[in-house]
Amino acid sequence: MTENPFPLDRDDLLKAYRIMRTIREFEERLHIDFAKGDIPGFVHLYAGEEASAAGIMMHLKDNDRIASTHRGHGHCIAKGVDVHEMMAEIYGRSTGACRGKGGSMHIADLSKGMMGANGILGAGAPLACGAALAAKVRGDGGVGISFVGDGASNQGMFLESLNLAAVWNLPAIFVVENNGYAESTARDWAVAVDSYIDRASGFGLPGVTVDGTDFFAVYEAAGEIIRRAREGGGPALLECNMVRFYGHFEGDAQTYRAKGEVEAIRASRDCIKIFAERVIEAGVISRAELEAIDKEVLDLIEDAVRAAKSAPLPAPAELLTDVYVAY
Amino acid sequence: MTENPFPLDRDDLLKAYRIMRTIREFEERLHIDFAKGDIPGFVHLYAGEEASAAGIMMHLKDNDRIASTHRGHGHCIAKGVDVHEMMAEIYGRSTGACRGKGGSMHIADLSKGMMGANGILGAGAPLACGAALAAKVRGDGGVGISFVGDGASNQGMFLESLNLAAVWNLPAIFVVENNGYAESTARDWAVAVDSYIDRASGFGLPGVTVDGTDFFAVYEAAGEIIRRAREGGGPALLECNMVRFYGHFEGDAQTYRAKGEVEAIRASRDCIKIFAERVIEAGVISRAELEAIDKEVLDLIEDAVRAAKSAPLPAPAELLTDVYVAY
Amino acid sequence: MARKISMKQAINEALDLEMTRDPSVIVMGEDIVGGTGSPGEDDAWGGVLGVTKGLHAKHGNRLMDTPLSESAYIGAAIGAATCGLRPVAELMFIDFMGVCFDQIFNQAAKFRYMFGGKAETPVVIRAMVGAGFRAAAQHSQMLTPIFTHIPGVKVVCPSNAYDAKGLLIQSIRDNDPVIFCEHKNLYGLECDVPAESYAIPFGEANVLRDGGDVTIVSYGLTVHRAMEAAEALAKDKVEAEVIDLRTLSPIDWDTVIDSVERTGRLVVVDEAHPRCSIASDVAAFVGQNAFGALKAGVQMVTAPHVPVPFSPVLEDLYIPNAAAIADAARRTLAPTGTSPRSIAA
Amino acid sequence: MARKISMKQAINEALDLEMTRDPSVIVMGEDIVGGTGSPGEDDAWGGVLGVTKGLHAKHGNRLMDTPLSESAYIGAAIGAATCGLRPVAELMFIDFMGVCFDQIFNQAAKFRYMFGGKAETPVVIRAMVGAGFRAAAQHSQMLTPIFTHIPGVKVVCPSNAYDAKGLLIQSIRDNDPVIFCEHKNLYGLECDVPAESYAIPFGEANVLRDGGDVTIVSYGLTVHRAMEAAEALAKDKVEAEVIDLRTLSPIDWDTVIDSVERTGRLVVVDEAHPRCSIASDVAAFVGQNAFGALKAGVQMVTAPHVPVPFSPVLEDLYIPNAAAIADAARRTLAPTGTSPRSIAA
Ligand SMILES: Cc1ncc(C[n+]2csc(CCOP(=O)(O)OP(=O)(O)O)c2C)c(N)n1
Ligand SMILES: Cc1ncc(C[n+]2csc(CCOP(=O)(O)OP(=O)(O)O)c2C)c(N)n1
Ligand SMILES: [Mg+2]
Ligand SMILES: [Mg+2]
Repeated sequence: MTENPFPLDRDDLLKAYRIMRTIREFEERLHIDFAKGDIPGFVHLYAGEEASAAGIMMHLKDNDRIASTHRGHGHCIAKGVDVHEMMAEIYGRSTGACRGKGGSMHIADLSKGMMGANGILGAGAPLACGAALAAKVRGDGGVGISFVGDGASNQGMFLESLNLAAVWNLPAIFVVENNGYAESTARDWAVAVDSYIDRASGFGLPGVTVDGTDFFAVYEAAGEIIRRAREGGGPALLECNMVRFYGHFEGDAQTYRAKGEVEAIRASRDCIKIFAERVIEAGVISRAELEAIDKEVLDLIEDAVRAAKSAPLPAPAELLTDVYVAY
Repeated sequence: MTENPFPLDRDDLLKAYRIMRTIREFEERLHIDFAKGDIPGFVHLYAGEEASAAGIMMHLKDNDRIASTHRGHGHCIAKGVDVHEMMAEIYGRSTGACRGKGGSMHIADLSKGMMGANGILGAGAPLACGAALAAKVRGDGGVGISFVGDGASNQGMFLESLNLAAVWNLPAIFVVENNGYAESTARDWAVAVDSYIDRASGFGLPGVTVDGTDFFAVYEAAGEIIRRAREGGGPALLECNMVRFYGHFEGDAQTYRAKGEVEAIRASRDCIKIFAERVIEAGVISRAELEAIDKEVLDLIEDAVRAAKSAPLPAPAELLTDVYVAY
Repeated sequence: MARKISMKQAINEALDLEMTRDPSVIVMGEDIVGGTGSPGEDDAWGGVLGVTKGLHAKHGNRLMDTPLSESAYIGAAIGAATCGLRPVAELMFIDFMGVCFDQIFNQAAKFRYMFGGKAETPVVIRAMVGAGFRAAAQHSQMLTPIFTHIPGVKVVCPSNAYDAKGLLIQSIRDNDPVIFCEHKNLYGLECDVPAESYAIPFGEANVLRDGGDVTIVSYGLTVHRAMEAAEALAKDKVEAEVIDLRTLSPIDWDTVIDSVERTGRLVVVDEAHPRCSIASDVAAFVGQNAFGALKAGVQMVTAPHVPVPFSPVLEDLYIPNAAAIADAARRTLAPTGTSPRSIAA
Repeated sequence: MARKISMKQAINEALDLEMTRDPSVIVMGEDIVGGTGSPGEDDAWGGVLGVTKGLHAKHGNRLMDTPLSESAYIGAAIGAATCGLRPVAELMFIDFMGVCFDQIFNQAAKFRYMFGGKAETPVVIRAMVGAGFRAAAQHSQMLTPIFTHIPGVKVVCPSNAYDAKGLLIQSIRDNDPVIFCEHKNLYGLECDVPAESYAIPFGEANVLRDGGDVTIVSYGLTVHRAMEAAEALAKDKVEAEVIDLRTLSPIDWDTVIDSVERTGRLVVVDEAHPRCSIASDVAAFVGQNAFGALKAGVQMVTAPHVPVPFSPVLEDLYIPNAAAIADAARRTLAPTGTSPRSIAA
């Protein structure tokens, strides 16, 4: 077998691939089932953006916390939230990660360090600062990571958090997942600065921009930033330039996109394809190994959907529980 | 008489001096009367910062709008709000600029383009964007200027406004009045970036930093920025580095300041002294002319205080009026 | 000429008419045009649910997409209003008020008073309210009580297309800040709406059904549940008078009190949470000012004191329904003193 | 051992005791230490009115000054709370909630429910409330109704030093988000306060005065006005029972209802604006659940539906006073049906 030119060993490469593939199949399946009318509510798919979640989360442990966005499925899966519980949640079942009370936009699992998807743009940034503060106060070497879209990077809560993290020298990391659009509006119009490195500099933060469809670029940049944060070196901003395979939410006709745009990015900027080609070409992982994972993932998703559909709905009494610890 | 080396003619130099002197005496007098217990509420004095208000407002007409801060007296005076009405307002009289309902923190005169002092930090920035938007929609060449302290420059509303103004290419100007402190907290600690030029760049805005105790530096930088904005060149940020002669508010013991700090800045960084020396030295204005103004200003303030004290208090029925135009 | 159109179309039409009539009306919000800066079609969205669709083609740059910065653009709308424009700003979901509330309640609402009557702030903030869309806790709230509590803003919440058109036109012409609440689950509901322009004055409730036995007061979506309840009650020979408040601030106390003086019984239905709600507001006012007329305690039917759940089975229980309203009406008809204490967890 | 100390000192003491007891308690806010980064003395302010003075010397970096970014640091306190700390964040004036409300009502308040019971958010947000400080419209609001409306947060508003200490200790130990409202005009008021630590449970109102003729319910500053009114009434041989709610969410309905069942008459006093207020909330609940006991309509005495004015002469009229409360009590004793409609402009 050839030498491994990658910064991850074979096990971790397989793990990263499995994460990305799981996210992809999860989302592709939701896309189909949503169109069938099986799934209620707003659903925002992460398909196409998997390398960001995987490249970052490969560095994290359960005591590292992340605060996610409305487009949170990928972050959940990469952070280790149970896929069965996620699917059941999206189907509004009592076996869901949030017992059916949260839905797609609010999946959380604090035991895994996943502080929640969030329906409010920018809201995760202060929360991640809080996680970073808790880690700092306890001295446990943990980090707090906030994900934010290009659109949400104009939200006051996010901007304030950059300054707060810098002033308090928190082990906080701000990942801007730049997929070029906020709903239908172009990033290049709505974000007045060309480079997120400049925006970070405006708050005294180091900023790094990477090709978010390149798992290895994300992995290496994130690794460096996370290591520095753990060692007390303070916060940073990481921009991942990426692509969104589907609409803003399911049901979006996407007429604001260029003709052929989606086909083009699917052909040339599919982060999973790019990853697979690299590891196969390097001779480190075989196509058969990846295909075996593909199959396992498909089975997992199929099983999760089946389980979700047959899982019990929340009992009426659930309406009134879980508001307070005690009242 | 020697040639005038300044960018203002004699009349305007005298006008600028009168503005600054009026602000100074207004504030010095409030300081004394507050200590006597004559004045209710929170009072934040602008003494020491006069060159910023004067240097900027000398460029403005009534259809240019400004949105001020909690430390708003200087902006009001420089924008042409009536000193008698201001004093009466601070004394809570029905002859006040706001009929006694607003007080020091809420003096406004929309007819003069003064959109209000503001008790909420950062709140003026969106409002000034609105004024700039109105000017742009009407095409009347007006500008909207927001003043903000160094502390308030960390407020989300302010930060969002920088981006909005840039995206919409508004004739909006953001003046950061950096006096080194937010209440007792140092600017150098609380603002994570060394230079406001960098912060502006983070939002795609040109930024300029000037010595805010130098009237001429403020005047020239503001003139350039305002001219560009009027011509459709878009927003900009202007930082005025300045000094605060008194405490954060009246009653502040200021133990957080260095020993001798206030004496030192009064001696070497008094913007009015600096202005006077420059114009006298250049032989453009005589000391006697300035002293004549000083006297007139003192009389004006004395008269304003006397009038305020003897003005009627609001009638009880005033409690319930002016909430809506119609309800 | 009246045709059947949906509430969504009625709102679009009101904006269109006012933009045509008055050049100082501008409209802004996130994706209200859609596709700004993007490579595809212009006017690509017309708002997240298509309410403003087509207006950009007609009115051009007087409709403006915004960056994702609610404080900045809602504040800009407010600032522009004090400078003579009549901006209509869309806050996509009322739930987002938490990121821009200062501009609404400390700025727009207070200018006139703080400035001694010397400011006018004719701004309209349109926002979607209400549950039933399976949009979970952060996209389904009512929040009308919070705005109604604040002096200086007006609060409007239509229950149908006809009212939506007339009240939105009034809101735009009104010289005070208006929070215009659009129930997302009413967007598709059609009714007869004249094509012409008309304004419905604020503070005038609508009596949707006459009845002498019990008064049912509501607004927004639950007006329809109240009507269903009234029909169910009619089968039991109980005639309910149903009042649609239409505007919550100002509120039409006269119509409510006059009705209660005739029926002696009152049920108030509110999709908001129970504490400090519109329901408690109306119940308390009537209890203070028409106590002598009341033959039974005023019954409140509200959403429970819990966030809006995602799961459809729970969300359907969350919204006050016709059965609960009819039950409450029946309680007012039972001998007094028997009503159980009722405040959900 | 009890000594007379002020409410300000009592709050300081509660923070001190809890920080000593529990290392997971941290305290943050603007200038709560004071002078951070500045050249002069350390611990220079201890908060804008000196409430946290001296705590930094004792507890060091567990007290943190913040930049002027309320959403970021209140949100950080909330995030840290979900990670096992017990942060106490000071929002200097409750009026500033408009710049950080999202973190409070959409995040802290909803986590537990949205996450199916799997989160705890033991955060305390301390803030000054109330009028009378000549601080005008943006620094004098009560706003308790807004927080009380929101499921998922608890709302506390003590009227004296003893309660402030015990309720703040309970707030810090409590496992839910608490909005702790400190009336700035009560800071100087002294009463007997034990030096030891003690917690006052939530949802237990305090009966400050027994009386069989009329019940007066209030909280915060106006409790004292209610007591004055009760004394005035006593001179007319009217015995008022005065109830201090102490916590608004949860609220002690039992004590209120039990009292009204004895007196048959109720006055609710609220420094908040009238619409959707604590006053209307209590009045409506009693009207629904103890209608049979009521001998007269429940009277509400509130601040008017106007922003807080600056001029002292107006501000003094703004806050409900003893005379208005006593008058309201007398109205409940007059023959029913005579009470005039009363909602101030
Ligand atoms: C405070 C707030 N404003 C607006 C919205 C509505 N909204 C949801 S997603 C979205 C676009 C987000 O764009 P971006 O941040 O780039 O994330 P992406 O969807 O591209 O992943 C908008 C405007 C919201 N949820 N919260
Ligand atoms: C949103 C908000 N947060 C906090 C305050 C309280 N506050 C009033 S002035 C001030 C300091 C302001 O500092 P800076 O912006 O530098 O202005 P300066 O007082 O130095 O002129 C603070 C914290 C406020 N008024 N509004
Ligand atoms: Mg995006
Ligand atoms: Mg400052």
